Amino acid sequence: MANIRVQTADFDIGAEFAALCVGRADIGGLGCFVGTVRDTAKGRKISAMTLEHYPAMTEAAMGRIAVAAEQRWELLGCTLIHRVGRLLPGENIVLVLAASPHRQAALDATGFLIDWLKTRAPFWKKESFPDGTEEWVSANDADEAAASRWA
Amino acid sequence: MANIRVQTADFDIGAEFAALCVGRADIGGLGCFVGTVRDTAKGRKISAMTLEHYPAMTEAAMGRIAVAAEQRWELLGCTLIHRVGRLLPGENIVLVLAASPHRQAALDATGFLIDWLKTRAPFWKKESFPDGTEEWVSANDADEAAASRWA
Amino acid sequence: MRNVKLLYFAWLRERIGVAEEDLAVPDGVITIADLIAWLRLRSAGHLAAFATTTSLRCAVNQDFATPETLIATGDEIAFFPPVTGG
Amino acid sequence: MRNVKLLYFAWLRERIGVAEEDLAVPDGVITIADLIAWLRLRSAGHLAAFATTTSLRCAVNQDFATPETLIATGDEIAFFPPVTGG
Repeated sequence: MANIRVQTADFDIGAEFAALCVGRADIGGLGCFVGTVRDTAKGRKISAMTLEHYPAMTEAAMGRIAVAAEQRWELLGCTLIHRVGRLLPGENIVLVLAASPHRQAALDATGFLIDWLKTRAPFWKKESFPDGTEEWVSANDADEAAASRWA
Repeated sequence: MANIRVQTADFDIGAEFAALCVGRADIGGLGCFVGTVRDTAKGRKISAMTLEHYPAMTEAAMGRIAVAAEQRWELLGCTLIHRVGRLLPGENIVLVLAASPHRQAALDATGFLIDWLKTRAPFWKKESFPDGTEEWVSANDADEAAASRWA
Repeated sequence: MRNVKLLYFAWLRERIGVAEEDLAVPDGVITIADLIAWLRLRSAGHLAAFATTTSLRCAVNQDFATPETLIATGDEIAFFPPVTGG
Repeated sequence: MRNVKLLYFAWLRERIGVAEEDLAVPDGVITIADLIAWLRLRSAGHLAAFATTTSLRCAVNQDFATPETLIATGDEIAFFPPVTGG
């Protein structure tokens, strides 16, 4: 039921809301999270962010995360889109969208989906700095803690 | 700083995201909630929902809610749009959008803003049923409880 | 006597039959609670609207008020049920 | 000997110098933990990549695995650092 995509192209947020809602009137609330590339990382300016992933596994892992959300909350649909490749500051990275009859379920599912995407989907970020150096982003203990709230 | 509007017209979700992000690269995450008119209320089909408000107070109350959010979280912008008038099942009612450098702040602020809008902004909903009867929606204890989590 | 503007919303407006009224309030009516007791005597519609105060909310000059809030000349006083937007 | 396909991502790939390799694994290499110990001996790059296992993650046939997971012929075994998407 979930709409899951991994792509280099940007996504159209309005179009994704519309696609999830088209032809239905049983939705009461939609929660959404959009992650974007910040121009700084730990106080250092970055010039780009490159997203690598494990193609054979990525969509399966995202599908398992969506199924876990559907088992916890009454969802009428959800959308997970993650971009890969080289992204510039200000660009979109990830879209999470969850529709439910109920506001709290939509919001909770949205938080769950982004927390689990950050810790259970095989993506890796590398930051590029203006001086030409590059650095892989380290996994964040706070992300792990956020994800484990739902365990 | 908040973008606050009360209007009869629908809103364009994609355009609101774009307006909040235009020209900036310091945002790390955007949280969003969209409330829509469900076609049923307590198991009964509804044909329309009419939103009344207290014009002289509404935008001031919404502004106070936005300020409360800005005091609690590091927000780079937020948008609150609430529709009034007669709405049909499937139509949008309310949009909440919160941008922050940090994912958790964006998501928490989004939940806070919709919880407080539901309990502290002067809007009233009336449901119309296919048989021509109408009924004012009763305030929900669960909404009050959700809002008081943030008190 | 103090002149105040009263506004009614949602089912309070429907029960009272008007959306607003300008009234001169006797000096003994000091708080919002006093005002509610006094308004009950104005008409059957007012009595129906203010029959119970458990699901009644009030704003004075566009900010939420309590039964203890004092009334001043020129106040805009709104009565309405608990809000149900969002 | 069992034939498996190994995949490396992010800084593991960079340290090892290849994104994937097809290897025949000796019979004594039974678990993922055994495989890591054996891979350390293949090159300086492998040793650098597998020097510590605290920030090492593994998937067998596209699902997360543990050091105790058993290896079977034909497995696709991926090694990578903790994920940082989202």
